[in-house]
Amino acid sequence: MKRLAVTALATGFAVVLVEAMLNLGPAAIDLRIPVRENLAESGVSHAVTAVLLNYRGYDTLLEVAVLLLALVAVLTVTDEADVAFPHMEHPVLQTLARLATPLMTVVAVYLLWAGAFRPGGAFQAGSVLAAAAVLLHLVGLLPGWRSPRLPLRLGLVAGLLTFLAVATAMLARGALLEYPPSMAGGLILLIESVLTVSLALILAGLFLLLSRDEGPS
Amino acid sequence: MTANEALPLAVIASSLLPGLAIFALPERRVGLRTALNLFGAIAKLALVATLLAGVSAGEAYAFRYAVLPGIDLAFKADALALLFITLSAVLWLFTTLYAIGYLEKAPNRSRFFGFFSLCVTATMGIAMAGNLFTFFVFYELLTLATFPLVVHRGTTQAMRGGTIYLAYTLFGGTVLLTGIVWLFALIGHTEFTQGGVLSTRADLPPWKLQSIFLLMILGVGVKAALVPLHGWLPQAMVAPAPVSALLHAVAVVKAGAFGIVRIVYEVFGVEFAQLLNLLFPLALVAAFTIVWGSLRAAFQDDLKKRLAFSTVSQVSYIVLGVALFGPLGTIGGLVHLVHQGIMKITLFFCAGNYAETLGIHKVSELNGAGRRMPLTTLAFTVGALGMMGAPLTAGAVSKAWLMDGAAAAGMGWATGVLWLSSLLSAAYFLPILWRAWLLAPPKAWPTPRIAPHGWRETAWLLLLPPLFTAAATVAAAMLAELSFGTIPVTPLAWARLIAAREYGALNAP
Amino acid sequence: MVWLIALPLGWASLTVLLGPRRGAWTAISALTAQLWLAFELAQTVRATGTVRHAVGGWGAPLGIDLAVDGLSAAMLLLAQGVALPVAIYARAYFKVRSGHPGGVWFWPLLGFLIAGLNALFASADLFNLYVTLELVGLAAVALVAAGGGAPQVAAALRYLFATLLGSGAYLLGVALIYGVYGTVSTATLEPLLTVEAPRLAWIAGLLMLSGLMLKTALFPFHYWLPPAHGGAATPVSALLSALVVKASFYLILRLWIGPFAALVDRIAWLPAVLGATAVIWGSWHALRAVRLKALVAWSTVAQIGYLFLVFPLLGDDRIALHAGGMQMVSHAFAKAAMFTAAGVIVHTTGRDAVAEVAGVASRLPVTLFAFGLAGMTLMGLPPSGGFLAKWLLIEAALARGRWDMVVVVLAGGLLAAAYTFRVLRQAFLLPPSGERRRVERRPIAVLEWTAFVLAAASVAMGLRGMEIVQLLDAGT
Amino acid sequence: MTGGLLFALTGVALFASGVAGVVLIDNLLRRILAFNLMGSGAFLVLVGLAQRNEVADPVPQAMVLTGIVVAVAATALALAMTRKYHALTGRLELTGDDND
Repeated sequence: MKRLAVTALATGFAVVLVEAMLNLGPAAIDLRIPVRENLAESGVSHAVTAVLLNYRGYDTLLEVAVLLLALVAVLTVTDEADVAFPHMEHPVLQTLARLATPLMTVVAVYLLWAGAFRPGGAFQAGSVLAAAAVLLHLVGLLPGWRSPRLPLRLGLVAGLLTFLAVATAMLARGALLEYPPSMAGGLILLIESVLTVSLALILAGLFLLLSRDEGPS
Repeated sequence: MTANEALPLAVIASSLLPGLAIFALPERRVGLRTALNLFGAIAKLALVATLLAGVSAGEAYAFRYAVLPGIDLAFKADALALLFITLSAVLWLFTTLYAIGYLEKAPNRSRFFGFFSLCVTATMGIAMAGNLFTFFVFYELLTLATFPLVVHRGTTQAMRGGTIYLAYTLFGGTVLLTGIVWLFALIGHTEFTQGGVLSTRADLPPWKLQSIFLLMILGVGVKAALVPLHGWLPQAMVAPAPVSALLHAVAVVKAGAFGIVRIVYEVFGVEFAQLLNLLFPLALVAAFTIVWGSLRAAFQDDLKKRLAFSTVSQVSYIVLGVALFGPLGTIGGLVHLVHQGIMKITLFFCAGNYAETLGIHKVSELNGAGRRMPLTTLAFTVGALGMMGAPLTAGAVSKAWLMDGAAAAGMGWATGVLWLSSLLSAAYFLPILWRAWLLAPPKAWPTPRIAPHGWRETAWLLLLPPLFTAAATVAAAMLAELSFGTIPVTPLAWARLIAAREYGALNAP
Repeated sequence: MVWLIALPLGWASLTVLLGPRRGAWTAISALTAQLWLAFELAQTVRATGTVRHAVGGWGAPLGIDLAVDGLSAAMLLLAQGVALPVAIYARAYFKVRSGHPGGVWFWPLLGFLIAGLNALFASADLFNLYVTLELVGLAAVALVAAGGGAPQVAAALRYLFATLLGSGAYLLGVALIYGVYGTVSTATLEPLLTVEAPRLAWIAGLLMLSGLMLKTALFPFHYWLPPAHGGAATPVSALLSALVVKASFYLILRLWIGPFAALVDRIAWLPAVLGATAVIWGSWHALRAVRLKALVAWSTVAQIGYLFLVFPLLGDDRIALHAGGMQMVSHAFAKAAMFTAAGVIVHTTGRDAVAEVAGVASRLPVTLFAFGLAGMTLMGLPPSGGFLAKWLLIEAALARGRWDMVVVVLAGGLLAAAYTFRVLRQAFLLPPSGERRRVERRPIAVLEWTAFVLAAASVAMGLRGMEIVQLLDAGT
Repeated sequence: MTGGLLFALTGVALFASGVAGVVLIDNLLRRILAFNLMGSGAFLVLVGLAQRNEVADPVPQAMVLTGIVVAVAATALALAMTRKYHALTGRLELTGDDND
């Protein structure tokens, strides 16, 4: 009964929504124009990165906070004991993983650098690095995490703190995150670089903290 | 802030601040607590004396503080307020003394005296409220402050009484609030003014005003124990004796009766209320309450319950006086506000003395109590005679004015009601006196706790307050017309001053 | 204003850096500074009107704007005002319960929560609001889950799905709005959203409304609240009931009187009907709750209902808005006080059944006093802030001849009295003499007095009504 | 019909089925998947509807990137709690009895 009702409601909702979408005129405001016009001052040449780290950089700042928050949240619901260290002794996989890791690091650095003028950036780079860590963990070369120690914690929060520091430093001359056009490129690169490391650690942490079985596997 | 603004606040602070300090005191600091209590009570009396002198000389004391746009917390110490304030302040002193003696060595005394002071603070606020908003604030505060006192003993029985008390009073408060906000929505303020704020607003639809009146009277009628809203009062007598005194004489039922006075005289205006045909139904309810309370009292064996039903009956004298259109009835009602307080507190003090000293709780256990406790029984006798309206007591004065008022208002039936009530009072008080004085004492008292010391049949703090109030009952009658220069000093004189101001110069007696 | 967001983000990160169970004093001192900042901001808003800040210097619609008007400033002040005493309480609470798993990462989670709340109250951008909603929601869920036991985790999971469903619906609404208008700035949208808006805009509004109602736990979306709020560690319950549900309510109110003002007239009855049902339903459950904290949590369900009664009454006279603002502020303080007081009772007696609090009146007088004062606010008895809220609500209802709403408001007050006094009368009873006390810990003064301060604040609101109303009206 | 609009319509379908899934499915892991479906639906609508005239719009693209990261965070938290719940109770479904 409940199933039927929910399904019917969801379908009805979708139909109404689709119908409304098909009868939609043009939007009143086109942000593409200001995005393009201000690109020169944004410090990067890629529009999406400009939106992400400059026009709407504040969203990104909060989003990094959400990620860090998620990591802390995951920490609170995991127990200190039982760190998994998958006992995988597959030499071929391990060798492949060893080979892939430097390659992935290079890719990450490229993505970070490329973000200024084509799709890419800190999040993509961080994800690739995190993926490398997960790969190493899965083949048994990297243990799961315990409660992180100080250096690791420093790495985790460095991204947000740097971002925050730069953002608030701009208050001295104007608004939050108001980069001077001349320095925008450099500042964004600085933020992105630190973010890459922190995001990689956080994303890897989300996996490595959870990867802990009750007892040896 | 001028002195005239500060005085009403000081009256409130003189019990609020000691009360709050007492809450913070540890249980064992008996001396400091007593000192704070007495200091507050005496300071308040001094302030009240200043106000009395000022008001009779025509000074105005008022203070306002805006709480919301268009809504002020307003205090004014006018003649009517002072009548109530003086009564409460004087009786508070006696009740405090009595309570100190009564609760000696009992647990949780800091809590008790803290709430006790809050109660009196709330009463002062009610008396000096300059508008219905302020009145309501303190009216509800009084409910909250009395609940811990009613349930002070912490027994299941006390809790039952307390819960019933709360249920009635909170419901009453809600109804009252509805009436007040409705009035506010209609006229944009809730001020009390002499002659009534609504009297100039004949443009408003009468049914709305009548509904508002009904809501408000229902709301305050709960505390004034108008039948059928009186059910809480007999239940609340589980409280310790000083609390009963507070409920019946100083604060709670008086707050209700006082509310009716304010609503009739200063919200609607007595003439306008008469025009809206509101006074006659009110008089009927009051009359019914008077008779019903007396009848029920006659059938109670529990002494405090009998006194409680007697209160139900007596408080409606005040309401009846208000509802009798005309200055004579007004004077009778107002003076009874004070007289009933003095007499009823005497009776409750005495009932408490019987219970504390000998363990007597029932009328049937009172045989021969007069021989063991002659002074207490003497005070009780004075109070009881007063309630019956016997000559030379305060009760006689109120009753005389009320009967004149009824005659002047052309409501002869009310005279009959008053006579009937006197007879019924006699029927339930005289047997008590007969038992106490004339019957032989039993071999052993139920639970004797305090041994006599010479003439002191019980602890002196228990004995002196009822003797004082009994003396006052007689004095109020003997000296009823006394004036001190231009300053009216007796309740009657003061009530006449109020009536003169309320009805204007046109027909002041 | 910016510092109110940056500061908690900063100290949240800092307390991660400090490590498990560390950072209490960092948080408390930062919160003190924030309270001061919020106070200064409120003064500025009162004096000069809405304070705006274009992040990145771009300005809407390209960039994100922050805008703090009177309502926002009041909420910011409220958030810091509640968070500071609760933080002080939490420090002592987790100190005496050193084994409590909720205390390990409490401080960073608190930091993110406050940052999210402040960002939410200050934001004027629908998508940015989505991010802040998630920040608040995830922090709140994590705080509940940190309790550690199966009931807490289960409650947190329910809560998580509810909050995700809610923000999902909100996000779809934002997506539609961007599709229709090409902007998510509330200020830019306001003139665009008219009665002639295309159907999609209406659907977007409804989606956002229902998503936020789910997050606010309005009946019938309240199912997740009692276990989550009733089961969490006490400081967490206090924050959740006082602030987190208010955040999504604030957002509904903000959108209702802001960009969607032209659209909402036709559906104003809906939240009011649900609110009225919530008042009755929540109170009824509070009357029957076995556990003390469950009672307080159900009371939140009822009090949320009160908030939603304002919608059909909103109008040019702003009385209903004042009522809503007053109710939010006073309920937040009262509920925080009630939870913290309940926490003291549970901690000291070792029991959490309502039926077992007998005798608390003489052993924990301060705490019980706090509970009673908080109860006064919930019942709407004078001179508390709740009373002014009730008064204003009745006034607004009468001004529109809505007697049905008057009855709901008054009945809700009486029901609140009934469940509050359920606890108080029990506390005044003498403890059963024969029974041995199982756990009896010494009461801790800091816990008792922080509860008291919160309760006193909720009552004191009743005497500062003018300031609150003036603040709410600032910047319009 | 443009490609952007097609994305948006698909998004609606995904969102609707995702919501139905979150409401109806008891198994926590599958419910988390349903939530992700729902999120993806919303992202598709965001990007697709804005680009219904086939011109790329960087603003919704950036928003979706932000949204995805937020969804990742939420998913991680959901998984962590599911795992904890499983460790504590051995169940992967929420039952009614842990309600108060």
